[in-house]
Formats: sequence, C-alpha cells, structure tokens
Amino acid sequence: MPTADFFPLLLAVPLLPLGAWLLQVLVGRSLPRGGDWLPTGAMLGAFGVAVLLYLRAQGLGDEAEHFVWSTGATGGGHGWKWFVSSEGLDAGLAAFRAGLWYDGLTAPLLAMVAGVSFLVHLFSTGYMRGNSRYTAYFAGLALFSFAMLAMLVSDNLLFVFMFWEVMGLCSFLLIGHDSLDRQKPRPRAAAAAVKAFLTTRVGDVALLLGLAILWNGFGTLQFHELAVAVPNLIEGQQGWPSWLETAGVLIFLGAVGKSAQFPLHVWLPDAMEGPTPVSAMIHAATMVAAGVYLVARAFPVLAPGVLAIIAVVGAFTAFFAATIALTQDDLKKVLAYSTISQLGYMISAVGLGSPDGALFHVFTHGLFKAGLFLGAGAVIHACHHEQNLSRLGGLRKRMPVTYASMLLCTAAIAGVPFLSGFYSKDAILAFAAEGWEAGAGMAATLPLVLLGLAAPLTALYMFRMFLLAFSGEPRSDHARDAKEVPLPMSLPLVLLGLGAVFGAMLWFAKPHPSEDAHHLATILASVSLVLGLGAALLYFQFRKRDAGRTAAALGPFARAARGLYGVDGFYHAVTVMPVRVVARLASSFDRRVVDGIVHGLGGFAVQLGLRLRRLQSGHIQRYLYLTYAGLLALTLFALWRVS
Amino acid sequence: MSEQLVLILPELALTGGLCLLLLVDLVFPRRRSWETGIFALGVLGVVAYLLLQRYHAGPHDAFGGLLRLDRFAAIFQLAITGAAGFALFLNLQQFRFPQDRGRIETQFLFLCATLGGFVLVGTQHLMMLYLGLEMLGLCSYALADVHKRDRAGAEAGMKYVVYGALSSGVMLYGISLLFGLGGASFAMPDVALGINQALLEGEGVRVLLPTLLLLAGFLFKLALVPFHWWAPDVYQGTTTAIAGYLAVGSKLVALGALLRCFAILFATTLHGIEGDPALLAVTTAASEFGASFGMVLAVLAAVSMLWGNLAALGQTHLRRLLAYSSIGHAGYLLAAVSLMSADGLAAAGTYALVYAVASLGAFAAVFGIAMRAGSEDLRDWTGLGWKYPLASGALVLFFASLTGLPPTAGFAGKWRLLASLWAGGQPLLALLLALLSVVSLFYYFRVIKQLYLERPAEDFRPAIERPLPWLAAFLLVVGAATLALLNLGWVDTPIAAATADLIRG
Amino acid sequence: MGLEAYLFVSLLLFLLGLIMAAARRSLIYVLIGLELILNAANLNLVAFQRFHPGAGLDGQIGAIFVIILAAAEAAIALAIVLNVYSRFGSIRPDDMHTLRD
Amino acid sequence: MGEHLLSVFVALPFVAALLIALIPRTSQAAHRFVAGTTTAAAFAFLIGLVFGGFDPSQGGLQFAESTSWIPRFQVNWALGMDGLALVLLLLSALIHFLAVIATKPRIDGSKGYYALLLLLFGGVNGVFLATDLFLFYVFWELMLIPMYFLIGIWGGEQRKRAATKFILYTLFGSVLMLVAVVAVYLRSGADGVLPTFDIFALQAQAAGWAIEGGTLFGLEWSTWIFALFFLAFAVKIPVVPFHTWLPDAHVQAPTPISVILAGVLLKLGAYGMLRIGFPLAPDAFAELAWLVATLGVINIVYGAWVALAQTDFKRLVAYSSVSHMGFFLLGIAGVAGLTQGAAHLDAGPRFNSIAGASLQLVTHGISAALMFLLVGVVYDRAHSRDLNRFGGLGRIMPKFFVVATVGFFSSLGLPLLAGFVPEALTLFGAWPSWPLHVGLTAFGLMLTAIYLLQAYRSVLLGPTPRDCKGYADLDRREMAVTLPLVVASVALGVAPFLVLDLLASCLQTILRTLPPEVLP
Repeated sequence: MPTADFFPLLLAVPLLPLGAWLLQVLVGRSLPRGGDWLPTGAMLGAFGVAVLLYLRAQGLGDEAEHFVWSTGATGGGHGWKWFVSSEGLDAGLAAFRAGLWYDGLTAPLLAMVAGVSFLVHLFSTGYMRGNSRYTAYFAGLALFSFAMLAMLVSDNLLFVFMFWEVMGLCSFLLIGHDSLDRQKPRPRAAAAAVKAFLTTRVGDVALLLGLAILWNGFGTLQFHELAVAVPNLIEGQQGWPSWLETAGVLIFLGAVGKSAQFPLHVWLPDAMEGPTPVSAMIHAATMVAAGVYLVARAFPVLAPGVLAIIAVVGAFTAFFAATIALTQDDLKKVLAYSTISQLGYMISAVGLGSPDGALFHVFTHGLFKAGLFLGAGAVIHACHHEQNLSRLGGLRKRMPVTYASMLLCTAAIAGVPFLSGFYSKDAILAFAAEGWEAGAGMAATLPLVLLGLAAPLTALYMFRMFLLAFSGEPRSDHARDAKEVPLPMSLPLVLLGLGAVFGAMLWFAKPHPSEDAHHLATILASVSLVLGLGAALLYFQFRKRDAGRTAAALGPFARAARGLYGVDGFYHAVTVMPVRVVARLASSFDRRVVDGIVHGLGGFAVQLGLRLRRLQSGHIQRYLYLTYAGLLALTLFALWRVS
Repeated sequence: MSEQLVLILPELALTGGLCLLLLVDLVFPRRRSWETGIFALGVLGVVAYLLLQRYHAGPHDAFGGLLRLDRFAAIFQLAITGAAGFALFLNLQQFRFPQDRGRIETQFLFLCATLGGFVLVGTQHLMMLYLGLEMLGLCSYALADVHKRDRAGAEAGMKYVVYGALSSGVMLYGISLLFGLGGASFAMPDVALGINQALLEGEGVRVLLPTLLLLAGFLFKLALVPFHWWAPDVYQGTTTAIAGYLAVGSKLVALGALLRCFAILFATTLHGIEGDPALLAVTTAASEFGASFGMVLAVLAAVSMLWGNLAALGQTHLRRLLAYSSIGHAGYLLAAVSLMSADGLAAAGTYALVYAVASLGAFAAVFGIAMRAGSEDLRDWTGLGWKYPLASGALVLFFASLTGLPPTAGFAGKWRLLASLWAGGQPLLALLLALLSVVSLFYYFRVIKQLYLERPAEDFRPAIERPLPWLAAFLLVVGAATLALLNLGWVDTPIAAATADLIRG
Repeated sequence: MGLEAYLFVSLLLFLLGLIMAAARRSLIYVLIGLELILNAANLNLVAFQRFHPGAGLDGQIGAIFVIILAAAEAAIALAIVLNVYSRFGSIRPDDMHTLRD
Repeated sequence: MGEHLLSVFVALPFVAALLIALIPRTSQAAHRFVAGTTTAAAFAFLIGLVFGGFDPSQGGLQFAESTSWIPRFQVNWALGMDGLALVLLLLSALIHFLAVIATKPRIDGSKGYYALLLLLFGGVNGVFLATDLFLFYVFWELMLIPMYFLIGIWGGEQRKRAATKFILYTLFGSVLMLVAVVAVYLRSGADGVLPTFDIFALQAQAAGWAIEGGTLFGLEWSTWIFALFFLAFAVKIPVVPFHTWLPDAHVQAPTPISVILAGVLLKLGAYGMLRIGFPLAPDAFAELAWLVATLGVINIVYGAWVALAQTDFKRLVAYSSVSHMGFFLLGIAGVAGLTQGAAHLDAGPRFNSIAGASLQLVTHGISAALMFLLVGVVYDRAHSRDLNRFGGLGRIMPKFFVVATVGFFSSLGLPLLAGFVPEALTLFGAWPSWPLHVGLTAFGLMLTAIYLLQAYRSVLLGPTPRDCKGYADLDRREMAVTLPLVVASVALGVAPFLVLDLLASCLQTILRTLPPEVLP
C-alpha cells in the first residue's frame, strides 16, 4: 500500500525529464555544451528514482509479483478529474479521473526505460558532438523519455494514448532531425519522419475509436476498473458482445501501428534515417515497446477471438521480418527488422494469453536491443558513417569493447541459454506450445510453427550481421582505420552488455507455463539456436562468404525479401496515389461545381436584369403597348381568380 | 362656412403662399431668387405647423364630405410637405445648373403640386381624388420639363405627360364605372355599399374591373409593374431635386390615397361587420373577394419586386438605379397592401414613411457627390469616398437602410413588412422579399465599392469646389433620423391608429 | 335604349383612345387619343346619372370638371410638345429615345 | 454601473471607435493605442469576472439586465452572460487584441481600420451577450459592414470580389434567419399572450410548439424554423456546401482580419446554433440530427480532402477551418439520439459531445488564429503563399520552428495541445448516437494529419531554397502575438478544465432545453 512519499517519487520520474526539456527549449542554447548535461542529468535522476522505487517494490518479496500501487485503486485523492475538475458534475467523460499506477510489471520496465534512456542520452553526448542542432536534439530526446515514462505510470488507457501520441511527435521530430541540419539537410529524413508519423497515425486513430467504444461501454478507462467490469459484463450476458470485440480489434490496430507489426511495419526501417541513438531509443526503450505495453495492459478487454488474431499476426510478423532481416546489407536495417521480428514475439505472447511474458520480453529486449543499436552506432561513428555490412568487417581487433558488448547482446537476442533473451523468448515459445497442446486448430498451431521457424532465423541473421561486421578482414578503408569509441559512448555499451546477460534476473513476474510445454520450448529453442548459429558460422565464419553472395545463395526468395515483398510499393500504389488523386478531384469539384453554382446564380440574376432592361427601350409608345399587355394579363388573371 | 375655412387652414396657407409667389414673379420679373425660395420654405413650415394641429384636432368632414381631414390625412400631408421642403432645398443648392437654381416657377410648381397632394390624400370623394391626382400630376409634368435648353428634360417631360395623362385617364374611366356602381355617387362610402351589394349578388366582376382601372392611376404614381416604364427615364431626365420629389412626395400621397380607397371601399373585407347576423353573408362574400383580389395584388407585387431589383443590377446611372430600386420598394408596399388586412395597410404606410426618409437621404447624398463628380454615372465616382467622407458615409447609411440592414430604420421597416406578411399567411412573399433584399445589397454596394474600395484618380478635379454646409447639415439630420427611427414604434403607432380610424370610418 | 348601349359606346371610345395613343405617329394625335379616353369616362358619368334619377347632378358636374381638367392637361401637354419640338425638331414620339437603357 | 455592467461592456468598443473617429487622420499611433487599450481592457475585465463575480457553478444567466427598447414590438435591450458566452467573449477579446498587435504599426487609413475593427469587436460582444432575439439579430448584422470594409479596403488583389462575396453570402444567411425570427416571434404570440423576443422565454415555449405546430407546404412548422435558422448559421460556420466564401475571404483578408475571421466570426454561427438554432426547434432538431451529423462528417472529410490539394498556404488553412468546424456539427448532433452501448450513463455521452463541440470552438479559435499568424509571418517575408516556393525554414528560423510546430500539431489534434481534447470528447460523445459517422470521422483525422504534415514538411523541413536564405526569425512583435496563443494552446491541452469548468453547468442547462422524450 502506498507510503506517503511514494506518489511524489513516482511523479518525479516523468517530471524530471519534462523539466529538463522545458529548460532546454527556453534557455538550452545559451548553456555551456548546449545544455546536454541538463537532460542527461535529469535522466540519471529519473533512473535513480526509478531504481529506488524498484528496490522498494522488490522489498515486498513474494508480494512483488502481484502488488499494485494505484491512485485509482486506492483513491487517496491522488487521482484528479481531468476534463472538468468541479466535483459538482458527474456526467460522462467529464467525470474522467487520471491517476498514477505502479505494479510488479511497471517496476522493472520503468527502471529499464529510465536507464536505457539515460544511457542513450549519455551515448549521444559523444555521438552527436558537433551536430548543428545539438540542443534541439537533446530537447527532443528528453521529451521522448518523458512521454514514455509518463505512459508507464499512468493508470488509464486514455492517458496511455495521450503520451503515446506525444511519443509520436517526438519520434517525428527526432527522425526528421537531420532534415533540419544547418549544414547539409537530408530530405529523406523528412520523408521518413512523415512516413513514420502517418503510418503510426493509422493505428492511433483506430485506437482512439476503440477507447471511445470502451468508454461508452464501461464508463471507465482505468486498468483496474476495466479488469473488474469486463468479467461482470461477460457473465451478465454469456459471452463477449460484438462491440467489445470491435473495440479489442481497434485497440490492437493501435498496437500494430506503434509496434510496427505487419502490415503497418513499413515505417520502422525508414526510421533509421534518424541518428542512431534515436533508433536505439525508438527500438529499445520507448516507441515500439509502447504498443506491446498497451495490448498487455488492455489484455482484460481482449476477447478470445481478438487474442487469436493477435497471436497469429504477431507470429507471422516475427517470421516475416526475420526473413527480410536475413537479406539486408545495411547494419541498421538488419537490426530494424530484427526489432520487428522480436516485437512479433511479444505481441503474439499477449495473444497467447501471457501479457507478463510479453512485457518480460519487452524488458530483456529493451536491454540488449539498446546495446545492439548503441553498438551499431559506435561502429558507424568509428567508420565515418559507413554502415553497409559488405564494406565493414574485421572490427574485432579494432573495437574490442564494442565487439564484446555486441557479442553478448547478439547472443542474448539469439537466445543463447542463461542469457536474458533466452528466458523471455523461451517463455513465449512455451506458451505457444501450451496453446498448441490445448489444441484449437490453426489459431493454436500457426503461432508455434511461425515462432519456431523464426527462432533459428533470428540466430542466423543476427550472427550473420555480427560476423560480417566484426570477424574476417576489413572490406573498406573506413573499416580499416576504425578506432574504439570514447568513454561516454563505450560505457553504455558495457553496461548494456551486462544487462543483456543478467537482465532476466531483475524481472519479478516470471511467467509459469506448464512443465512439458516448458520442456518442449526449451528443446525447440536450443535446437533452433544450434541450427541458426551453426549455419551462420558455417557460412560466414569458415567459408568467408560476404553479404553480397548471400542473396545469390538464397535465390529468388531473397530478391523478394530484399524488395521487402513489395509492401512499400503496394502501399504507395493503393493509399498515397488515390488520396492525392481524390484530393485533386475534390478541390476542382469545390472550385468548379460548388463555387460554380454560387457564381452561376449571381450571373443568372444579372443576366436576367439585363434582359429586363432591354425592354426599357426609350420609346414611349412601346411602353404603352407593354403597359396594355400587362394590364390585359392582369385583368385576365384577376377574372380567373375572382370567378 | 367660416368654420369650414378654419378646417382647411393648411390648404389655405399653401394657396396663399403660392399666389404670393406668382405676384412676386409678376412684379419683379427676376428669373431667379433666393428670397422666394426661403419664403416658400417658410410657407411650408407654417403649413407643417398647421398640419400638426390638424393631426391632433381629430377627424372632420369639410364641404359636405368633399374633404376628409383626419389623422391619416395629416400624416401623409406632413410627409409630402417634407418632401416638398426637401425638393425646394435641393433646388436652392443647385450649383451645377445655375439656370435652374431657385427659379421662381419651379418653387411655385412644387407648392402647387404639394397642394394637389393634399387634396389627393385628404378626400374620400372620387371626383376630388381625380382632381387632386391631376393637380399633382400636371405640376409634376411641368416640373419634369424645367430644364429649358436641355433635350433630356424635354423628353422626360413628354414621356411623363403622355404616360401620366393616359394612366389618369384610365383611372378616370374606372372612377366613372364606380360612380355607377355606387348609385351615381362619388362618395367612397356609397361606392362601398354598392360594392357590397354587387358582391352579395355574386357579381364580383362588376367590382373587379372598375377597381383594377382605378388602380391604374395609383400603379402609375407608385411606379409599379406594369405602369413603371416612365420612372427610370423621367428620373434620369430631370434634376435630382425633382426626381427625389417624384420618388418620395408623390409616391407617399399616392400610397396614402390608395390606402384610404381600399380602407373605405373594402371596409367590409377588412374587418367585416360585427354583430348583425343578417349581414354575415355580405361579410363572407366580401372576404372571399378580398382573398382572391389580394392574390392578384400579391402577384403584381412579386413581379414588381423582382423587376425593380433585378433590373437595377449592373445599372451605373445613379438616378436610374434609384428609380429601379424604387420600383422594387413599391413592390414591397403593394405586397403589404395585398394582404387586404388592417395590419397589412398599416405596415405599408409605415414602410412607406421609413423608405421615404432613407430615400430622401439617398437622393441628397447622390446629389452632393454628383455635384462634385460632375456626373451621376457610377464610373466617374471612383474612390470619391475618400475625398467626400460625409456624403459618402451618409450614402452608406442610407443604402444600408434601403437594404434593410440594422441599425437603421430600413431594417425595422423591413421587419415590420416581414412580420405582417408572415402573419397574413404570405410566407412565400416574405421569403421572396427577404431574398430580394440580398439582391438589392448587391447593387447598392456596387456604389459603395466604387466609392471606397478603389483609390481616387490622381487627375480628379471636382466640378465645383465650394463647400456645401447646408447639404452637410441636411445629411446629418436625415442620417440621425434614419438611425433614430430604428425605434419603429414612433412611426408605426400613429399610422396603425390612423389606419384603424379609416377602416372603422 | 338602355344603359348598356351608352356603356358600350364609351367602352369603344375608351379602347379607341388607348389604341390611338399608342399607335399614332404624332404627339398631337396621341394627345387626342388621351382626350377620347376622358370623354369615354364623361359619357359614363352622364349616362349613369341619367339612369339614377333623383340622385343629384354629380355626374354632370363631374363631367364638366373633367372637361376643364382636360383643357388644363392639354395646355400643359401642348406646352411640353412645343418644347420638345424646339429641342428635337420633330413631334414624332419615336424620335425621342435618348433616355433609355 | 453595477446593474448595467454588461451594457457598459458592450458600449465600450463603440465609444472607443467614436473616439478614434475624432483623432486626426495622421496620428496613427494614437489610433493603434486606443484600439489596443480597449481590447486589452475588455480582456482584463473578463479575466476579472472569471476570478471574481462570475459563478461557474450556476448554469443560468448572470449580470442579466433588461430595459424596454421598442415597446411597440416588445423589443428589449436585454443582456446576460453565462459560461458559454463568457468563454467565447474571452476568446474574442484575446483574438481582437492580438489582431490589433498583429497589425503593422503603419498602415494607410489606420483611422478607419481601427475604428471598424472596434465596431466589429462591439458587434461580436453584443451577439454573445444579447438575450433578446431582436437585439441578437441587430448585433449579428452590425458586424457585416465593418468586415466588408476591412476585407475590401485592406485586403489583397482580389479583395473586392472576396468582400462582395462575403457580404452577399452572409446576408443571404441572415435574411433567412430574419424570417425565422419573425416566425418565432409571431408564434410566441399566437396563444393570445403578448409575443416576446426573450430567447429563454422562447426556448421555454418551443418544446410546446413541437406538438401543435401545424404544417406549411407539407413541412412541419418547426422543421421550417430549424431549417431557416440552420441555413443562416450554416453560412457562418460554415457548413459545406455553403463554405465557398470562406477561402476567398481568408485569402484576401489581411492577416489580422483572417485571424479574427477564423478565430471569432466562425464561432458566431456555432454560438447561434447552441443558443437559438436547436433550442427553438428541439423536435425538428432531433429529427434532423442525422442530417447535421452527416453534414458534420462531410465538413470534416471533404474539407480535409480539399485542403490536401491546396498549394496556397492560406487556402489550406482556410479549408482546415472548414474541416475542424465539422467537429462542432458532429458534436451537437451527438446530443440528439442515443442508440446503443451507453445506457448506464445516459447523460454522459450527450454532455461529452456538446462539451466537445463547444470546446472545439475555443480550441479551434486558438489554433486557427495561430496558423493564420504563421501564414502571415511567412507571407511578410516571401510575399507569396505558394507552399512549393519555400522550405527548410525550420533550419534558419528556430523560434518560428517552435511556434509553428505547436500550431500545426495543435490543429492536428495532438494530445497535450489544445486540439485533442474537443476531438476526443466529440468522438466519445457522438459514438453511441452515430457510430458510423464517428468511424468516417476517423478517416478525416487521418487526412488532417496528411495535409498538415505535408504543409509542415514543405514549409519547415528539408533544404532551403536560395531566395529564402535571408529570412529573419520572428521579431519582437511577432513573438508577442504568437506566444499568448502558444501558451493558451498548451494550457488547454494540459488542463482542459480551465475552460470546461466554466462551460459545464451552462452546457447542462442548454442540454435541458432538448427534452429527453424527443430523443429517437
């Protein structure tokens, strides 16, 4: 139960970066070092507080898994009415209360997010040095962290949505950062930023509708109240009403957008246009994790049918993205698709009925994916922005620290036993297996199959990337004269490397799949690891194949995969073009028809007036004739009326 | 006998005034004179004072019912007196046609026409009605032609006299028929009885045709379709002063006379006959006739509104524009009359007065600007709003009032019309009237646009330089009146009362 | 010989007057046409009076009034016609259409 | 003074205009000063009311006063203020003040300009405060002529056409309203009592008319009333297809006037709907709510779509106004008719949607004003509004970049900025009544994002064309004008209750004018 100073502390976690952002916007540019120390320090503070809270929670011992500290649940006057604050009125959304939320799932996530964000800040102080919009960059970073932290501590879906949208803005600004560069702006960054925002916006709009339905259905959007209300409703009318299922699908759509699930995954690879630390932020700590977090939190309202969809979509994405990752030559693109694939795991975990498992993987993945991206950033930084795998190589000797940390992280994501990634992914596979044993047709088997297929692929493409980058001989001068990165950049790498190893231990709510499912999963995981790792070593380590030849080896499928299966082109054809065309039609319709009618009426009146005035000929006797005619007509009309 | 003379003091004063003018003209044969102008204005002042007395004195019959001197008469006689004063005043302000300024016979004619107007609105005897109409008409014909040495004036006079004589002839023919209908009597009440009798016998046609012919005279004076043709040409041909007098003065008295005729001839239609069940049949017959006849008038009104407002679009000569718009406004009046109800007649009277005020102002403002610009053509007025703010500002105000925009009297008047139309079961006419005021805004604001939304031409030279303090003062007064009369009660209450008297007889 | 006959004649006169005013090509004839209209009315007045005996002499008196007014009207009209002639050198109504749209 | 507080408030701008008229033509600073102080004083006065004097918990009129004006027709000089009026007055005072500041210190004919601007201001105040229908109409039309001249004299190349179109279109709406006013007035007297213009008395009667209205050309009497009022206000709001005057007027008007037009004048139509349009014909409104909702969605989607094709920055913003005002329509439509899903909180959705609708007025006022100021800033530098001509301004104008980001995303409806709350409230509230419409609206939201981001990208992001290189960042005056709006936008986004608290009880009173039984 909440102690007196608990909520202030919890509130401090998001407010610190917020304050930093404010100062950064107002006075940042006049500060020494462009004020980068301001948000970095703030994040350090936030991280400290988060850890403090985490330890408190841990202090609860076995409680730690189940406890909930929430203003909503415990009242305590900490929640506040948001739309209308006057107590007199209790109608509708106006009665909406917002509050803080902290439980066994939030605790490690909050610490992880704060920590990773801090490390990214720290890394950026080195990576972004000399950038023309250094201050603005850090401002964006701070706001980004604020939004994510605030989302984690809010106790209702509406606020989750709000901060999630703010994250959208931040990612937009940060991805587009280079397009505003004072020296050489990159238009492609702008394009990528717009694409990212719009693609996720699709999901966001759907999510908003979902929330509207939920609100009108339950009159609340708070996690705990929903968790109570939904079962009552279902008991009340035996089964899930269709509107609730609709809401579930819409909410999931939101997650699809934010967590870059198929078919809305297209924005994430383009988001690589942003500076690499930003990618780390988006992929590890903030943006994409939000989607998973949302579905995990909304789990109670998700009908079984919806869950099935979620599981399949997630699993498919995991496999689909893995295949693409296998064929990419750009270091960051590989990581991007690996993220999509891993997110697929998490999402389908929710679908398989284990939100805890999903968040567990969010947690571990956050650690090692941050490590990977920062490592990639280090490599890119050291190789003068050379990020094509076929021109890297042989960095092991040149950048030992980066090498070590990258190795650990790669191993973790590939699922090497006793590393953090192993546990979380294992758990998800286990649930998939469970579902399969429970045995309900396609919906049950598909996830297991797809996830099972994705597992070896993960190991394969990750080690492919790793080996191509680090082992063998450098394939370009950039790679040849690469140097190890300075401390502010290498320190995060080390820490995250350690995190990749021990991260799993920091998680409270260990998922508990059934025994045999667990065994099955373990076997599956190990086999696939062996397969993937083996293949990678065989192919790239010993036979020294380089990226270019991979494609040739894999044949037509690879070309398709390289072409991203044409999804982007398809979207451009079916969405962007039609919208443009219709817009042009609409505007000409507006000008020609709508406005045309208005002007037409005016012109008609004027023309009529001219016709009438023609009769005003100036000849008195014509006037007389016209008068007689009028008088006659009048008389006849009158006679007709009267008699 | 003498008390009869007391009753007609205003008329006597006017007559005396114009006889004196004649004498002066004979004794000092100067073509032009300020003093006489001032004198004529003075006469009008006295007359106005006497008319106020008449207003309060209450109804009297003079000369065996030849004249009916009541509040109603007083109101409209005051109105035309005002119009005459306005015309005289503008006439004295003429600096661009010096040959015409303050000419004595012009002043004489104004007073004489006004006297005719007095008779026209002050009688319920058909022969007197015709007499008054002719007196007003003949003087107006002459007035229209005061521009010697000017073709336009001659042509205007010719058209006016031919057209006027014709329509008054038609009217006389109608009167002669009504004379028969009324059992060989010119007195309207007798005619009314005859009408009731005819209606009771179900011979509506015997009532209808004479009434239509009688109407012709009024349609001509009010410039209503199909008797409107003269208006644009004559307005354009004469001076602004005379055009203003025709557009306001003669229109007002004509409307007054029309209202009186209808109020008396169709009294039964208007309020039925209370009590006596024996006469119930008459009442029903009369109201049936009234309904169908009202429909005829309504159509006529609609056509006039449309005609006037549409033809005014794209018109660049200011006086022609005002002529067309006055046709439209006359249409509004007739629309109210066509309700054949006490409320409708009152509304028409009220709107007529409100329109008169704004219209006088508009003519004066146009007069002022035109004197500077040396032309009544809109295209020569580019950007003059910046050079002559007072006249132009006043013009904006008066046009706003004519359009019916708040906070001007015109708005209240339009509101009064709409209210009576809607209440009288003519929602379509109401809508038409409302929409046409949008059309009217278009052509009124074309003038405003020319005055303000353009920059004045560099090489612009005013036709006359000297300031016009009197005109300015006049504009201020009328402008103030236009704003003040937004409180319509001041006009509407007396008119409604007076009309009610008429109908009750 | 009843009232209708008189009315019929006057109606004829009236229509003749209307047509004449509109059709003749000289202002003088136009004015004559107008006079015809007035006289049509006069005929009515007198006739009605004749067929309503004992109702005074309003009809006849009215007729005299009208004749006088007609004279006045003619005077004014002729003055204007003279003026028109001195301006346009013609009294054909069709020659005068400077005022028009 | 005490009991004539509002009269004094309404009279203030007119007196000030007169004062300006007396100041000689040459001393422009004086004109500017008078206008500035007047509007500022009005704003300060209203703020004062918010903190003391005005009681938000009370739904009815406050500071009400009434004096007989035209006894012949029972017309009274009747003023009164409730939450809605107060909020909109605050908005209008702020916007007018900013408009004065936003005007360049030296313009020709400044005398007329500021005088007319004050007349406009006075007219707006009158409309918001009048509780007598006749008076309401008088003030309503009083704004016509000043706006006509402000656009027509100080506008762009096409100004004459735009001004004429504006005044004709607006008057067209007004006369229809006049007919409706007449009809309502007469109807109120039909039962033998004296007819009245008192808006609230009429509202009280209106429910009764629903039952025995009688028909006219086959249409229900109250349907006529509603149709006439709706058309009148639809022109002002504006509702597609009566919107085409708006882009022209906006594009031609000088920046401060566009700001007023978008920030205040469009709101008058909406205010009329809330205060008169549907309370005076409740049953007709309930029957035609589907139409209102549909028109609303059309506004949103169609407006957004047309905006998408614009290359003229100002036109784009104008159409975005059309699109945003659609939310108002959807919101008020959401008041009528609840179908499924929300049985257990009947009052809830209705309140949400009307609250959303009326909050939309304020937030749109703020963000649209901001957008037009941004357009003005760009135009002053580039002397062009062609979106393809500039780009990359974010790099060279950092202050402008921040302000513009707030402006764009505020009108995009980003949470924590003003735009979001009303949209969310409206969607939440309208969902039970019009699920399909709300679904389509989502489409509109998507399009909104698209055209705004396109514009944002082509103005702020990417490389800077050569001829834009030299542009200076926002100067002091421009900052002074934009910052208040930025602050307001953020404030409303973070703390919507700042405004909604003032509105809440008033809106519930308005809701009561729509009797529950007329809900389908």
